[in-house]
Amino acid sequence: MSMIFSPIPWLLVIPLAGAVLTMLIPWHWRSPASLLGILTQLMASLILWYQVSHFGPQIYAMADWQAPLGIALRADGLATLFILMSSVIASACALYAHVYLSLAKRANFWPLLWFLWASLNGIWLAADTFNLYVGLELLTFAAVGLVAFSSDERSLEASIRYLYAALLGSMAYLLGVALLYGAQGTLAMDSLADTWHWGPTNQVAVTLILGGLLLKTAVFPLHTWLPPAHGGALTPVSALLSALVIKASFYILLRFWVEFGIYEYLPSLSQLLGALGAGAIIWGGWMALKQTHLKMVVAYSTVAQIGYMSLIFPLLVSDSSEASLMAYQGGMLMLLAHAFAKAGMFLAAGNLIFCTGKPDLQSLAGMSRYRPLNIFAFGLAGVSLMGLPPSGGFNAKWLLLQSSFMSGQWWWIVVLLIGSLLSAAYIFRVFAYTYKETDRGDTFNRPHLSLELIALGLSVISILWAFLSVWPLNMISLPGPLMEALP
Amino acid sequence: MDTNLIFTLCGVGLCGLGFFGFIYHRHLLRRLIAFNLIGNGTFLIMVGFAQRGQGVTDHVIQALVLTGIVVAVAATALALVLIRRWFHLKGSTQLPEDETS
Amino acid sequence: MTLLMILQSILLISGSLMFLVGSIGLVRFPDTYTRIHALTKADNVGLGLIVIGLIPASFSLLITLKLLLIWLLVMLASALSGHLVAWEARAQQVPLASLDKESQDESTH
Amino acid sequence: MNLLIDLTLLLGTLAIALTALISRSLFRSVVFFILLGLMLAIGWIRLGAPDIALAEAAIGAGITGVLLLDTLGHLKKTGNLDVEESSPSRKRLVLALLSSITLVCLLLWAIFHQPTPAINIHLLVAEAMPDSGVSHPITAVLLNFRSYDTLLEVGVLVLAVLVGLALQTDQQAQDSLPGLPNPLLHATLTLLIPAMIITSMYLLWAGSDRPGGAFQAGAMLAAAFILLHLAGIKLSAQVSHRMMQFGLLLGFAVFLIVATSSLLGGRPLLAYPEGGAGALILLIELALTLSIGLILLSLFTIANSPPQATRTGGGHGH
Repeated sequence: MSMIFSPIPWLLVIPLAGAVLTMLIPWHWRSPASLLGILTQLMASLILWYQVSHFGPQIYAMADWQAPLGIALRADGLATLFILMSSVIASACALYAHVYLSLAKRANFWPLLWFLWASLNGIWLAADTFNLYVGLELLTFAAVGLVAFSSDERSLEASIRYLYAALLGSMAYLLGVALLYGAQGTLAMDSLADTWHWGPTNQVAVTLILGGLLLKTAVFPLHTWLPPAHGGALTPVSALLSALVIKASFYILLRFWVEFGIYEYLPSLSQLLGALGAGAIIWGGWMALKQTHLKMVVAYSTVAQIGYMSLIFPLLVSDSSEASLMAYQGGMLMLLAHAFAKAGMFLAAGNLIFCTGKPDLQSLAGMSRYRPLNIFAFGLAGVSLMGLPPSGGFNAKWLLLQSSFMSGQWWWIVVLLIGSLLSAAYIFRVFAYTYKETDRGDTFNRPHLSLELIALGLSVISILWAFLSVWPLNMISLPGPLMEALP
Repeated sequence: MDTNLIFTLCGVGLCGLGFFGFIYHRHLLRRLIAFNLIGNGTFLIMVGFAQRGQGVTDHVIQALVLTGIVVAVAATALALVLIRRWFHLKGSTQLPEDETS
Repeated sequence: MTLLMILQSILLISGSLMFLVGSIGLVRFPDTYTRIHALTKADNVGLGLIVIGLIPASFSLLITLKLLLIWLLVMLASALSGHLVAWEARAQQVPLASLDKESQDESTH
Repeated sequence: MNLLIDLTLLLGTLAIALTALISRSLFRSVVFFILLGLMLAIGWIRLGAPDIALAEAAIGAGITGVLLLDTLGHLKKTGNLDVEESSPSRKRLVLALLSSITLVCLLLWAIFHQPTPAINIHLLVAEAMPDSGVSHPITAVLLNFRSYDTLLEVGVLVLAVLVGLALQTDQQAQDSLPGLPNPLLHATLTLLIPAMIITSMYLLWAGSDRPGGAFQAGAMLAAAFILLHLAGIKLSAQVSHRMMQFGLLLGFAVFLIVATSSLLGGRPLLAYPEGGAGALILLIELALTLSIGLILLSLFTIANSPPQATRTGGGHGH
């Protein structure tokens, strides 16, 4: 297939060009131009999906220089799934922002969003460790800019905290890459994997990379920057951050973990990561129960959900390859379901806050009666997060449970069950507030219907994964560097 | 002891010092300086360590360090913009203590 | 050849000494104005000596010109920055250090 | 002899870094940090990396230093410079010491067990050099072999300015620096500025076959702009806001257009047409130099202008 028909470069060029254009053209043209860009982006993702599922994974040599001298991009099943996921969610958040933000805010929002999108696509496709560093920095800057965007005191504090944590994280990552390069003389993931040898240098490099990425993913106990940043940002930004941005560093971590066979060599480290995940599930759930602000509940729920995804690391280590595969599939399905559910939930929460004009849970009284559609969207997302059937979250948890049974790591089952109870508790707690009666019905604002529909749409998709989960599972099981490295 | 090794060790020292400062200090500017120390240390390790392994001047890693320096200055500038706004709004040079840590 | 090398060494060493003296002056002198004096004098003369000392190392016209250009630019920059610092100090009314420190201390008591 | 120089640099660098870190006076910290940049520039020369030395001196020490110093000036003006900091707790000290010692030990362990790299990338570079369009390997890596990284890196720079501009809600923000009305400064600048611009162009041109290139040249240009700015000649007052924005984005846009045009020619993204690599690289570098100069200037002036009071009513979100 000729290179020109590959959508891979367009997935990068369109958002980058979008960023430049939306900075240059007059304010009121920025939204139409961006909507056009979103359409082409969705189309490019679909074409990539078609090509990858029909013709297998693609390797793209940037500037026509083969790795390890040049930079290669790889689109395997996993990368394609992530591209599709980020395209759909980013489009939804962009549409939401288009309605939600004023013209002046929107004008600055678009270029930031395009940079964010470009960096996400760049990270999903990257196959070069240094390229990943630059991608991560681009992502960090765009995300910090979006957090600081509402430019009040709280979001400013959150953005500074976020920036400092993220900078330290990427520097640790870069230091690890430096050691890997010194030991093996290459930056390309494939040639690193081919020439990988476990010595002290690689072990320290892996430790540094792991630490940096855990900090950027906000894995417990390095999560303290996340709740203020995700809870304090503007609603569409919160949704983007929780659904997509933290997934980027997790995705890199997973690729390193599997492709370089870290899980085989350091099984105790896997258990440690699982323990951190368990800590996140319990601590995040507990903190979510104690919050008084709606968006903070949702933000702490993200901390807990990252914990579920971290359980993939210990569960990959197993005697039976079936259990490993199940853990991988369960973890990825969890990630996918969480992305949609959390985006939907944040957008629904934003609508509720807009309605009452106050961010705290107490003021939610009367919402069930006044905004049933929106509460329904919140509830559907909640079902997926709790892992009740039928939902993507349920299927994911089911796979993880089965994997724990099969590999004999029963202790994670306990964690999964406690986590589900906790998430049920914090979600029903929010519901309890909305069912209270109030007489301030006439002081409520009325959000635009499309805002509610977007939130509902995302939540419905998170439920639909219950019936469609075969499709993403087949997608990520397509042959590729990650699949080949699985046991 | 060759030059590459000495400067790699210099980079290790800078990383250690910077990491210490980044955790120890609360003043945002001091932490930013500490971050830049880590950055400079990392760059030294990148080049020194790679050239020690390869035994020759490694242009690839040098080019990457150039990229890294530019990214670091962009990060510093971005942090300064945020910090200044924070000074302006709060009149404080540090963030309030985490309740969780 | 050796004579030239000796000459070179003398020039380089005395240039470095000028820098040392300037640095000591920077640390030890009592006020902004005298510090500028120490700094710029040492800079210009010290660098000049070093530049002259380096010229015989290559005997290439291009390199000689480059070295002289560097000296010229540094002199320009140091004269300008010295002037600016003093100018700003005057504007902010930074006091001159009294020549006789003790007497001033007594008078203020 | 060389060993002596290296060891002196090692000890000097570490001592300066320590001073920058623990000095009580923030001003001294910043000055020592700039000094560190200059020491490192010498170190880079010793490591055989004159390109990095140039960049370190111009960007690492120069631009970063100016940004930090300027922030200090701002703090001083608002009376925040000598605010009594709540001194870090003992717990923090122990934590910081333990973690940094752990880091150093880990790194030392890693460094002294370095294996022989399996891949010698410099051989690949040497092999590909004739096709790269330039004869300086670093420029070849930056703008040909790994041009994708550089494209994203310029994106990072643009993004930093963008975030700054987005935070600065009022576009007509008045500059807080009045500029120095010093006659000698203005007289000298008429000499210095052309010299700086010539040097910048020289660095750009040199980049194709020896140390130099767009980033160093851009930093030099930025230094000239900042100097003019400090003297009271504001570029933002000379050209319109739109022109300024256009200039900021020019480098990135040209890079992107060249990258994409190769797609239309049926080649992969960023691949130059045969024989055209040298000219295209020069074109990109020329645009990049101007843009990097303006971007670094903007990063300085954005940090410089007073932030606006939080505007309410922009969006109905929280």
